[in-house]
Amino acid sequence: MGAFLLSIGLLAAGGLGALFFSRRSRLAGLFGAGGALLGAAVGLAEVLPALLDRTPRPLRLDWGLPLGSFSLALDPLSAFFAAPILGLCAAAALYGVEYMEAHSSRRSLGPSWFFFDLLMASMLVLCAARDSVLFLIAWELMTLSSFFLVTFEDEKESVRRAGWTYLVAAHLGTAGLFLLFMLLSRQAGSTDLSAVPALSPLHADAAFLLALVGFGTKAGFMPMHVWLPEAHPAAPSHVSAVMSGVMIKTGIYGLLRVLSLLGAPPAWWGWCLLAVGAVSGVLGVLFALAQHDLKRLLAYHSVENIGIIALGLGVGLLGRAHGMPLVSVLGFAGALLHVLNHVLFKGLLFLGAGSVLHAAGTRDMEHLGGLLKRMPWTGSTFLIGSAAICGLPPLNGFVSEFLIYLGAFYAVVAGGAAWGAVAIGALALIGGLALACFTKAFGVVFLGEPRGEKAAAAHECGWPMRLSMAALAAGCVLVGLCGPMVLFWSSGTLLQVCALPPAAFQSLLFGSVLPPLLWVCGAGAALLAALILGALARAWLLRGRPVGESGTWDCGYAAPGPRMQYTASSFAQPITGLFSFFLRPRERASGPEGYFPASASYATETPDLFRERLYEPVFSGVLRLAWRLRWLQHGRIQLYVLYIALTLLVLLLWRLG
Amino acid sequence: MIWTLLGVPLASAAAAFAIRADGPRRGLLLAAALTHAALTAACWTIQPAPVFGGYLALDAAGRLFLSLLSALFLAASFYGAGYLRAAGRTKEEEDAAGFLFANAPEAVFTGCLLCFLGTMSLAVLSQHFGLLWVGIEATTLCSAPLIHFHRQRRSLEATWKYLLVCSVGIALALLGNFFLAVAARQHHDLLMTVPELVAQAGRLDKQWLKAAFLLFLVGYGTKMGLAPMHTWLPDAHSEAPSVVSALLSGALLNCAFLALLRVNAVLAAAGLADFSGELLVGFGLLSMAVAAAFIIGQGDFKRLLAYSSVEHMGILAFGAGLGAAAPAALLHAVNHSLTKGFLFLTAGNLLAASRTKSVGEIRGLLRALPRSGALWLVGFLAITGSPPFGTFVSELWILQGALARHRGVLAALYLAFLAAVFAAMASVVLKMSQGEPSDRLKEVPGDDADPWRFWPPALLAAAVLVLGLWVPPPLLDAVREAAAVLGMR
Amino acid sequence: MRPELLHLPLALFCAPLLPGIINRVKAFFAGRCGPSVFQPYRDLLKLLRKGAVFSRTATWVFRAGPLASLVCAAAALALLPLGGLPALVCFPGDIVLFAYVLALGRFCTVAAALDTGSAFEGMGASREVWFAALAEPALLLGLAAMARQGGELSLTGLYGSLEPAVLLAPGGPALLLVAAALLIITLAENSRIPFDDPDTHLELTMIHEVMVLDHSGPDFGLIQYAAALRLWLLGALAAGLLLPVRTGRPWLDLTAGLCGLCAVALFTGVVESVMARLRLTRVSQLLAAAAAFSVLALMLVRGAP
Amino acid sequence: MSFWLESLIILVVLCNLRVLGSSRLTACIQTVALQGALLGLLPVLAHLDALSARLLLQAAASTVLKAAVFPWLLNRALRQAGLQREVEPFVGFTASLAAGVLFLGAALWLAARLPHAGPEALSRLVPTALFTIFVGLFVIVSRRQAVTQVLGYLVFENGIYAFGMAFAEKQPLLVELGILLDVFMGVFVMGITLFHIHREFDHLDTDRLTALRDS
Repeated sequence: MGAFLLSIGLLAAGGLGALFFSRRSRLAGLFGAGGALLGAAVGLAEVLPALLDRTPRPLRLDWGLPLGSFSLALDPLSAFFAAPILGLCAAAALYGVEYMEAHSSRRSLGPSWFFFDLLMASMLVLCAARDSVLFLIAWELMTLSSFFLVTFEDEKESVRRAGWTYLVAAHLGTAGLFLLFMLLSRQAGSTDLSAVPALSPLHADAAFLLALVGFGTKAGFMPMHVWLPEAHPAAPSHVSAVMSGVMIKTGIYGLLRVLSLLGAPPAWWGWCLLAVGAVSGVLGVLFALAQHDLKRLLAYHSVENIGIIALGLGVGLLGRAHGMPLVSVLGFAGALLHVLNHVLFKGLLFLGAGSVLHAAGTRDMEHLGGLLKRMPWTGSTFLIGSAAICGLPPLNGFVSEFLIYLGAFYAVVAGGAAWGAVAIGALALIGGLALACFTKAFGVVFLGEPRGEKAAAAHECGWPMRLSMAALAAGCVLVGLCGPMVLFWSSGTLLQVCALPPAAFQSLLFGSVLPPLLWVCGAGAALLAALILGALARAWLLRGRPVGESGTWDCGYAAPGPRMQYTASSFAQPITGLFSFFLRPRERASGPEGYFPASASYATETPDLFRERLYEPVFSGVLRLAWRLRWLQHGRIQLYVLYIALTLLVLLLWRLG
Repeated sequence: MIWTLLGVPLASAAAAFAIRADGPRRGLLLAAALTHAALTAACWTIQPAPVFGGYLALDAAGRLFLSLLSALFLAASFYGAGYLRAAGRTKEEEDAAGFLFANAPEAVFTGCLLCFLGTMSLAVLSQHFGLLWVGIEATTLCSAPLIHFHRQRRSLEATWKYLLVCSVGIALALLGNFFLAVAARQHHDLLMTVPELVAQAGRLDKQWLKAAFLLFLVGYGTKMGLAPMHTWLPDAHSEAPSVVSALLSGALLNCAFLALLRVNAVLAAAGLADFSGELLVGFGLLSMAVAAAFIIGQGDFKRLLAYSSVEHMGILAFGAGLGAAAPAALLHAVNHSLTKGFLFLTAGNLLAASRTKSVGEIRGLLRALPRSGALWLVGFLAITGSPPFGTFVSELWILQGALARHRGVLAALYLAFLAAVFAAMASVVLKMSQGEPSDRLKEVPGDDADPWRFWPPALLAAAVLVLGLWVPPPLLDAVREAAAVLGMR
Repeated sequence: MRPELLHLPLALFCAPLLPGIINRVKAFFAGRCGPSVFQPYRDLLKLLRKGAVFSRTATWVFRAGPLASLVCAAAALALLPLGGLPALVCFPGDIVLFAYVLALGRFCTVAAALDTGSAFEGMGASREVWFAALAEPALLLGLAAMARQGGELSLTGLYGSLEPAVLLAPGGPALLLVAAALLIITLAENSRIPFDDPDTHLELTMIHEVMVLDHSGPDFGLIQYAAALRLWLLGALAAGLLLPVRTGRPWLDLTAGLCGLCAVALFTGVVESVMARLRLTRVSQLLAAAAAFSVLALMLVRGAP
Repeated sequence: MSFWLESLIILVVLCNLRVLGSSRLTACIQTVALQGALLGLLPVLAHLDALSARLLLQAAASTVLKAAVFPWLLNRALRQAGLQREVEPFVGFTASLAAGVLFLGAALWLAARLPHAGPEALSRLVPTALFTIFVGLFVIVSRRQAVTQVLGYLVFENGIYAFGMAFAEKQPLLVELGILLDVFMGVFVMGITLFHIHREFDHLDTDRLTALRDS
């Protein structure tokens, strides 16, 4: 655990250094990002070997609090989640150095870097914590530090609103976790997580539901996702990348960790996760499709991808509950790999969105366009990320979705037709809609002509930002091509999650899981090779031929311009119209009037269904109730004394009667 | 030693009334506070002998609360010295409605402040129920002029309500004393001291004892601020000068809590722990609920803090009533006092800078008053029980106690109220802290830099932070011992 | 010669015949004489010999689109069995790869269309992804129904185990529902009537044709060729299910498969001749119906023993 | 002895009813003064067999305070305030009297619940004391003016005093401290505050002291 602790120490030092030098933003950035990068490097040295190490040595220190202890251990499950945290945070820190530069003239960056390092450190501790109290403390610190990062630009009303939503949602979720962990520690007799005994079915069910709600809020399961589309756009982009890429995954980690403590799952847990996954996935991507704020779109996509992960977990749990080990392994493997993959492509996409924001000054897709020419690096990496998030071969997204599909197909064949079909149908629909969504995102932002002056004047970002995006894009391609290897590296984690006998697990892994994956990745490589060959052939074909350039063919329209292009809203309109029952888009239109119409406008917005129909009524109901109760304190002293007298009377009559 | 503990503040108070010059009087205030703190610190190593026939003695619970009181008073006295210096410069101030008002003479303020310390010490040190009651009663008396320091209509109204409501409550507590005496009536030899009654609890008449407890609960509960008897609290806390609010909330409420715990000890010894525990738990949850309702959308930040005190008194009662969580409740009393103390002191700084208590008129604290603004935000996190602050530990510990007693529903309610308060406070505090500074804060007087009024709250905040990371073993032992002394297990 | 090596070249070579057949059928119904069935070959050769004109707006994405869609279609062909001939590549789960490789091709086509910055191509792209999003669940659920009946997870395995007896076995008739769904998907994915009218050039009604308005020369040729391959791909799925002739003799089986493909082309031609294009809003209903067929089939088939 | 004690108890009860039913402030003050004087006699009558100097002193002190000093202070406050001599209740006099009867019933019921703990003659004192307490609280709650509230508080205290005198004779220290502080509290501080209220607001109507509220 030495290097791991050293890594946390480096992060602490970097964060405190940044805070100390807040007045000098360059130095603060140096400390903050330097701490993160060094910490990541040192931490990876410990974490990567731990991926396959099935006998971790726990570290246990007594501390000065009356409950809990400082107890850490890096088993494969912890390491599997800690590694992406280190990697993505390092990339984001590098990116942040340049990205935050623009803010340094107006305010001190020290606190921001401090909270960044704190966020990273708390996530690391969270992943390794083996004690309820330590876990809860790390969890809360993670929430708080990310809250302060989200509200970095607090002069904006929308950011403040987002910050509040995030903080409150996170806290409500945490309340569930408090109950969960106290329940577990009551059963265990101590706060040590490794001491949790086998629970009675009632307790286990309660614990599962609490975990689903508590961790689900952080992970972004619908309908607990409301904070996500608010907070991610509000945060600085490298923070959005970290939050969306790894922070929400701590919810998945928590769920897996608790599941590993609860023993054999009943089938309805799997059904729960499957339902949550299908709803989150389909509705998440539908809402994403309806957005025209680029970062909000990406945020809803996080909900979708979390839904895919939940589908995988659901398939895994159901497979386990119905005694289909292969299905279980495939489902869990797909879910785990999708965790990793989502880190890579969602991190990449948020960083790309940040570059766009940085260069063009707006996130509104209706004002963007044509950026691929102006920002070739950002555009190309964003394209890779877009294809990966749609789950297209030969990129990484396909690898994980393939595993889940395969699990579901095996389930259909082996007698679990109902849930297999739910998973297949949901995944297919999600896949198709995601394709629509990302062709829209990439096409509208990067292709065509700029729709605004700022977009026309955009420029490529500097090397730190480009380097971090390129690294993540390379990760997407590599995982896509080396899927079996990555799966092998995560086999320790997988074994832990599946809870199978090692020998049976090994034979399943090598006999039935890795071979198709090898084929898939081989096919991906072949596809790439064919593309390259094809490109050469095409170049050869066009060699010496007349190749002209001209304006886009517009069927004879006389004055084409950028404003003639299809907009993001119109692109998505057929699908959003089809699903308007869920999306309930709002239109604001002022049509052209008179013989010589001057101007006309049309705008749509799609507010969150659950926010509008579920949370706002509840909150305003509570608010109204509170206002009613206000009457109690109306200023008349007579009634104040009456309260006392009545209390006394009631108590005397009730307790003595 | 006990006589000194009581004598120093009271003698200084007498002197303060007599001294004419402002400077030496402020020096006297600091000196008295320092002496009291030093004496209290000494009590941790030397166990002071009981005096006055055992009526006055320092047990573990008393020591804990006395230390808390002394520490808070020390911080408040430094802050108060700075406050008086600033307030002394202007003869007349303008209130929110634009009326001019003068402050009470500084001598009266200082004298009453020291008297307040003395009477609170008396309440903490008393082992005799009558004397305890006298102490509590006397605190009301000394604090009334403090609340009425600003000679204006609103503070007068607050004082009137404080006096009347608390007098009714305290009179009921007196009746409770009588009932207790009746319960012990069959045994003429019984003294009305805590150890004696605890020792002989089995011989007390159960029915009268129960009735006595009900009266004490309502009586001291009024003083402690349990709903629905809390009505005086928001008025008094919001209208008093912030130093006084800090002491009221951080020290006075604790004294009443301790008084209630002492009665509870007798009941527990008589085998009526379930009877009293249920009531405490019920009132605790009710207070939390009522406080949550009033914190939602609260428009006055000092009232916000006052309602938060009601909430925390509810938490204390809840924890104490659960029995298993008693040490946690005592630790929470420590955390709450320190946190609320520094929050009120910070609120005083905000008020001095912005001249308004209205939440709606304050925006952008973090930019306008970086230091006080940051303290305000830290205070919010601390008071709502976020790590890494001490309140997190104690609230979690109380929750653990609730679950240990198989009270899942109660635990869920407790969490729900905590979450509601968090959400409500977040919306108020974040609105105040973030964004661009509002008009009220555009041109801020240099008060944010006044070290006299920055460091006391900052040091208290540091203490709360430390308690969240490391609870010193002596404190932990003290808390456990105090819980044992108070018969809670 | 191993038979699985044969299928790919055969398909690559014969695919353009299918649009030729369709055109011929349509001409017959219209009472015209019509072009030869080999006309698509001539068109392709001519296009490949031409130069090209590119839009000034477009980037490398536009240039890469046609090639990528062709490569994807060819890759999918490698997974496809035909009339008893196994596919070049087969492994459990290649169903999924098949569907997603096609999706990749679509992604590239759509991106290329958006790259021109033209309103019309944007419109076509929007409709393309709309229909595809609905067709994808229908396709995968249909294949899942077949997998449940056959107990196999690769295309080769599924089609290899099919024989007339399977269709007559308990649960077998449900597979006809899958066949119906596959036929609908074939029409939708290839932008055929009733989803789209490949003959009109009224841009507002078009989907696929309008997306490729700006391509010219060899790139356009690649697009036409890829379209023919896609017709082959999906048609083969439907035909394989409807004509599961298994004589045990590979050449006979292959011939049966090819006949099935021709039948699909004939069917398409007939449909195009006798039906009108649907209103756009009805299209999603038809695709939903296809998905419903698949789900129904999935419920009705008997699991493999 | 018992006869005198019981008559005294009945008189105290009647005083309570008069306070509830009277519309004149001065009459109320007189009644409370009378009640104070009666209660001053109570310990002497209750413990005729064991009279001590201390007991007599207590009785004398409380009689003087309750029967002379407080009424004088209240009358003075009334004079200074000038105008208001009506009681101005929230709850009408008839309704107040009806409530009073209810309180009497509740007091009797409660007293029956508590175990009997004292000489026979004193057993009537428990419900009386409780009744007085209830009436005092009721007056505080149901009357509009600050002076009336002080009056109500005095009645309330009289009830507690009655209880204390009857039972806690073995704890003289406790009783003395309690009475004296209550006196100090209830009147001097409240008197001072009344004075301030009058000065600041020019009225003694607590109904208008409602600036501090949340609704």
